[in-house]
Amino acid sequence: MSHASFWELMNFGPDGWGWSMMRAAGVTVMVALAGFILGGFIGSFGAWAKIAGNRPVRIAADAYTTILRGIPDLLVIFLFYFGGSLALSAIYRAFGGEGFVDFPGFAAGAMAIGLTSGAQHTEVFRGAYYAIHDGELEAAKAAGMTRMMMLRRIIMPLLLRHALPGLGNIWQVVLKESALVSVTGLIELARQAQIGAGSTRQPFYFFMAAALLFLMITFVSNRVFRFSEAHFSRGVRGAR
Amino acid sequence: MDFPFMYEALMRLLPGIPMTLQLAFIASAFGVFFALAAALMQLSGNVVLRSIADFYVFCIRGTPLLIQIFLIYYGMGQFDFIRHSFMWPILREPYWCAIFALMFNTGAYGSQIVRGGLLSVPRGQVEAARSCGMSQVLIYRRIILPLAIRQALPAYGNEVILLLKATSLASIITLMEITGLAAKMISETYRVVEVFLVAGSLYLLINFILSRGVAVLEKRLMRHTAAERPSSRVAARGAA
Amino acid sequence: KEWKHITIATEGAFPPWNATKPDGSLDGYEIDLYKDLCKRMNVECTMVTQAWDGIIPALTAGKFDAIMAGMSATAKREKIISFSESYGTTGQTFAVARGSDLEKMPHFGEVFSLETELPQAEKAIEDIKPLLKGKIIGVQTASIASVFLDKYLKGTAEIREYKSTEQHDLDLLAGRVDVIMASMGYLSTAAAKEGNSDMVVAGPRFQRGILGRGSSVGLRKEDTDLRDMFNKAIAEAKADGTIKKLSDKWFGFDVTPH
Amino acid sequence: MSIRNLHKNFGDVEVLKGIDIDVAEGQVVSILGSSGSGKSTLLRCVNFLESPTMGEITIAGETVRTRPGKNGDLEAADIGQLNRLRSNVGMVFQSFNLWSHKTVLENVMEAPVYVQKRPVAECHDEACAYLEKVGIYDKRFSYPSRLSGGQQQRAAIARSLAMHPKVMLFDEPTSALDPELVGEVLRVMRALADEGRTMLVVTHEMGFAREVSNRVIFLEQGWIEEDGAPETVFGASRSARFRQFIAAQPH
Amino acid sequence: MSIRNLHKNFGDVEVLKGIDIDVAEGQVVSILGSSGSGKSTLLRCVNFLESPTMGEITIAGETVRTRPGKNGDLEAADIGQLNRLRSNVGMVFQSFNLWSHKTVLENVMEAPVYVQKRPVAECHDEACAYLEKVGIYDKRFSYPSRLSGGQQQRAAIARSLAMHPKVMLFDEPTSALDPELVGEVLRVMRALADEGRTMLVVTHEMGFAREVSNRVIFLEQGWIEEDGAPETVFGASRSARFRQFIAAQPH
Ligand SMILES: Nc1ncnc2c1ncn2[C@@H]1O[C@H](COP(=O)(O)OP(=O)(O)OP(=O)(O)O)[C@@H](O)[C@H]1O
Ligand SMILES: Nc1ncnc2c1ncn2[C@@H]1O[C@H](COP(=O)(O)OP(=O)(O)OP(=O)(O)O)[C@@H](O)[C@H]1O
Ligand SMILES: [Mg+2]
Ligand SMILES: [Mg+2]
Repeated sequence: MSHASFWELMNFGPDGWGWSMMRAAGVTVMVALAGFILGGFIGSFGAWAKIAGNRPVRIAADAYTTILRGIPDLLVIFLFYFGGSLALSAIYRAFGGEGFVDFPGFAAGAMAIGLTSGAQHTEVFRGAYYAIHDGELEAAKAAGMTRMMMLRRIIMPLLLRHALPGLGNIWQVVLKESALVSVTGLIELARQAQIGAGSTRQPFYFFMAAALLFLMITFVSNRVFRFSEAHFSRGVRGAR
Repeated sequence: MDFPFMYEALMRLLPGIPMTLQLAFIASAFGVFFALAAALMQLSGNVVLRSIADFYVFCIRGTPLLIQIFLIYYGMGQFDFIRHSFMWPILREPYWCAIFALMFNTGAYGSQIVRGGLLSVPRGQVEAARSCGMSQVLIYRRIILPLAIRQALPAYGNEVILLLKATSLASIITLMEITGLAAKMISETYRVVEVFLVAGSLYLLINFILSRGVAVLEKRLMRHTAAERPSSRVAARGAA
Repeated sequence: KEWKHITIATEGAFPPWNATKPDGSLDGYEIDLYKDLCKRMNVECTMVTQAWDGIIPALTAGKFDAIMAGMSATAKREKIISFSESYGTTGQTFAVARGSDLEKMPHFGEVFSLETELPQAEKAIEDIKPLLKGKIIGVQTASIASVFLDKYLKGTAEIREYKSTEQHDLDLLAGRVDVIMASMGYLSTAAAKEGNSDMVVAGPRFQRGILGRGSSVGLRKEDTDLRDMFNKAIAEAKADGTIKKLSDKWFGFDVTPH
Repeated sequence: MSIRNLHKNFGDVEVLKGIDIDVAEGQVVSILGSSGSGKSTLLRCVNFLESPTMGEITIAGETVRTRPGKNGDLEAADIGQLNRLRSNVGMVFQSFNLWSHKTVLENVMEAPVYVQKRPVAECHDEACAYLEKVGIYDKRFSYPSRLSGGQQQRAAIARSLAMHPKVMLFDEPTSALDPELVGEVLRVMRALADEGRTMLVVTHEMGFAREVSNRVIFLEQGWIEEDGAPETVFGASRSARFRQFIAAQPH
Repeated sequence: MSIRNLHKNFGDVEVLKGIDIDVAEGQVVSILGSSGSGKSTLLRCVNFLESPTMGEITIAGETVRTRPGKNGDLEAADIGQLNRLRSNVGMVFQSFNLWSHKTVLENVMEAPVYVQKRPVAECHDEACAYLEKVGIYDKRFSYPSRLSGGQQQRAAIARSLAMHPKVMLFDEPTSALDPELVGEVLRVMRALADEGRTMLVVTHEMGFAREVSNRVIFLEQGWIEEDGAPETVFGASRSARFRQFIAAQPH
């Protein structure tokens, strides 16, 4: 192993990489969060389409989830980043502009993550919906609730109870998927680790530091999810 | 679109398929045992077992696979005592390192799915088994696991698909599976979109076959639910 | 089109060509050089970083106007983009673990051009072949070194491709590969790094021919005017010794292409 | 309220084979029948929880508009109408179906507050009154999973009462109750009957059928086998099957 | 079988406050009590589905060995012993708890085949016989979710009978049945009683308590309020509460 120590490299002084790594961790969280929220919207819509949509809508939703779950996420990111720029430029030129229009890396990354995680959200929401006890829905219908009201008052709370573990999983995946966004030039944690590793030739320390920062983010988000799970599981008698 | 080129790309990527499939299937075959063991440890009352499993799951889920592969492969090569141990002939090989990394990874994610399945088994059905005098092992074998597997199957199918996509990271430790070959071709031709479209289609095709398989299995196993009967879910659709 | 402002991309992780300092700012031979070139061209320049993987597609997609990332001008790359005149070449050579029998590879320190001295170069390759028989050679994917290996040593040795250069260094030290091949500029600085004392440069050095003209500015094909501007500036910098001065500072030897 | 020519198939099995019932306002109808004869299915078809295969349902003078659904069964054509009608129909399920994420009190207040949009304070007081009436006021902050069987059933009854429905459907509302509570609940139901509420009650309590209801229907294998005032039906039934059915009573 | 000084708390609430019951072999004990009085909890404590807070359970002459568990309640010290005893105790749950992934027939055959390890063919024939007896032989290949309430209850009864248990615990075994079937099931139970099987039956059927059982226990707020032969208890109960309880019967 090499000789400069871990803390020498990662300190927060002018010669330390501490701040850079922290900043990159911030970017990671921001991209992941934007993608996750976008994915949540897409996912609720997708789940609705699969559960309640008519035939064409259902087929479209099925195609969406099959394709996006089936292809590597890197491809989606590439298509957004490069394809997005080309498309925007083409439009811009069509309106008499000249040269290139940039499609910002952050937006490309967040949208790509949103689109891929949306497929997973769809499946999680759908699964959770089917886990709801039939009888509880029937009782709501028998009370004359409209669709919207049933959705808000009965389905959503019960659904979140079943969906939260799945959402936790997606969040973990999204968090790490952000590592792929580096191809768009965005300096997030994994890219920062690579830059540092290349520039100092100390790959270990950088990957270790990145792993630790990822674990810290995970630790905090686990807390949040556990807290919400407890909240939405009220009324459930602990299994076994 | 340049079809001759895409055909050339297809011909160059096809030889990567066996490697991709091997990595995915060997890792998921072993990973299931990790998943089951970790889930059972997490649900066991024993604090030590639970903490070990929790820590394992936390570390693996909390860091990107990329970093794990990197640390396992390059990290282990750093230490003399590993290099001189009986394990080195295996750890020396990128192939086995990739399988280990993928296996640990899918074991951690899978354990959460298995755990969810186990927890979803209705309490009453376990009590009925207890009151028959079934031993804990028998209860698991005859009642809990069959029900948990049915519940967890869709999510686990999803996990295998994710694992299959994750094998693409094995290219960073010199394995020439589909993505490795694609990356090589891209860095020679710089035609990202075309090559990735071909690679993506290959993954999509494999995953499509895989997910159909899971769906068929799911249908067979789910005969016992009322959901299949026409009325109740159709009625639910009216309101959802 | 009139060039008042150009954006140049670099990798920022390939010292001594380009590297990133802890505070995020860039540093290296190409960083010093681009400032000098831009002054000569009388344009305003910004430098951005981009991962190596997507750097050429990003150029063609219009994310920036030029690449200065230690990128050699090769025939394959020239199908997609165009290159200026070279601003530095160090040649490709080998590195092995200290103490291995490969350390004594013949022709150490000799430089062969695959363009003008092809017969001598091929003889040198024949000389080292017996030593490399059955060994494992590590190389960066799709680098010019990998092109060289594919052409001359495929079948003799097993070739393993890595995504980045510091990874094959690690495997060399771990004993997973026996030899690595990369640019002289890279290997000499890598071997000098503390912790890498077990890595030594060995064997002959090759350049030009299939190894390309050396590192050059990558540009979109249609921007011929920009290429002319760079060519003019590079020629001036060569002529007045700026390139030699900078390469001495960063490499410790002269990388000026002839 | 009226049911016309109601058919229901589950796959190949015909569970209801053409049911016709007209219920006048304020009438209390007991539905008797052996296990598996289709009683629950009949109630569930009335408010379209189960899609009938054929037939027509009229509630409070309004006929539910239907159209053929995908699998051949009918489905409601106008969801708005269906919801409006449903909020006038209270239902107590055989398996209670309390909302597991809400406390007993929240279960009872849910529909009055959110469907009928009545003032919260009023709903709260009324919910408490109903819970008091069925004797589980002290459990109002418990979640359903913490209740005994009988307590769950009473919560379900209170929940349906709180909507002031015009028509009430009870599916074995006293199955999990002890005799004392049965008496209690039957008194509540009798009071509702006296207020002029229309009720369809699936029950195995002959006592209720005889004393509280003013009409008894005996269902057998998907047909109405017997239909009339309790005195007539219990007194001199034409149906041999029905006489056998009530003769089996263990007391 | 005997129960000694059985206590059970749920959090702060004391549901059972010291129950002592000795049941001789072949005795049929009816447990009456109002809803929420702790009847189900009592049965569940007998085979340790619920951990008692204090007390001692003896089944077939063997006392269940216990040790203090984590949350202060007792837990079985010897799982092997507990399982052996449990396989001698049949239980019919208030909420049936059929295994949803197995057909009715598989539900009934499960314990005989896998716990008692009896020959499959024999178990199959016997299971069919029991299903015939409770009248759901034709539903033997259905999954529980496709059954009506009463059909599920009968499947649960058949399941517990198939184990030939020495002691049987029934939690309201006839709550979802029509009078005819109630009669039928009670006849099955009487036959079991005649075979000398020990039974604890939670029930609201006074008919059963009076005619089939040879002992009646009345539970009230976690105490045994009344215990004796049916004639004595129903004839001249000392407890005012019990007299009130049975007086409320609606017929
Ligand atoms: N989803 C279903 N799929 C197939 N058959 C069903 C389904 N639901 C009910 N059945 C069958 O329809 C018949 C009538 O069921 P229903 O629940 O209406 O009976 P019930 O009269 O309410 O009986 P109980 O008094 O036992 O509750 C039964 O034979 C049952 O097995
Ligand atoms: N898990 C639990 N947590 C808290 N309280 C509980 C729990 N289970 C039961 N109780 C309470 O214990 C009391 C007794 O419950 P139990 O189920 O034994 O009643 P029961 O006599 O069987 O009534 P029923 O005839 O209505 O079934 C009830 O008041 C109930 O609310
Ligand atoms: Mg029913
Ligand atoms: Mg009970």
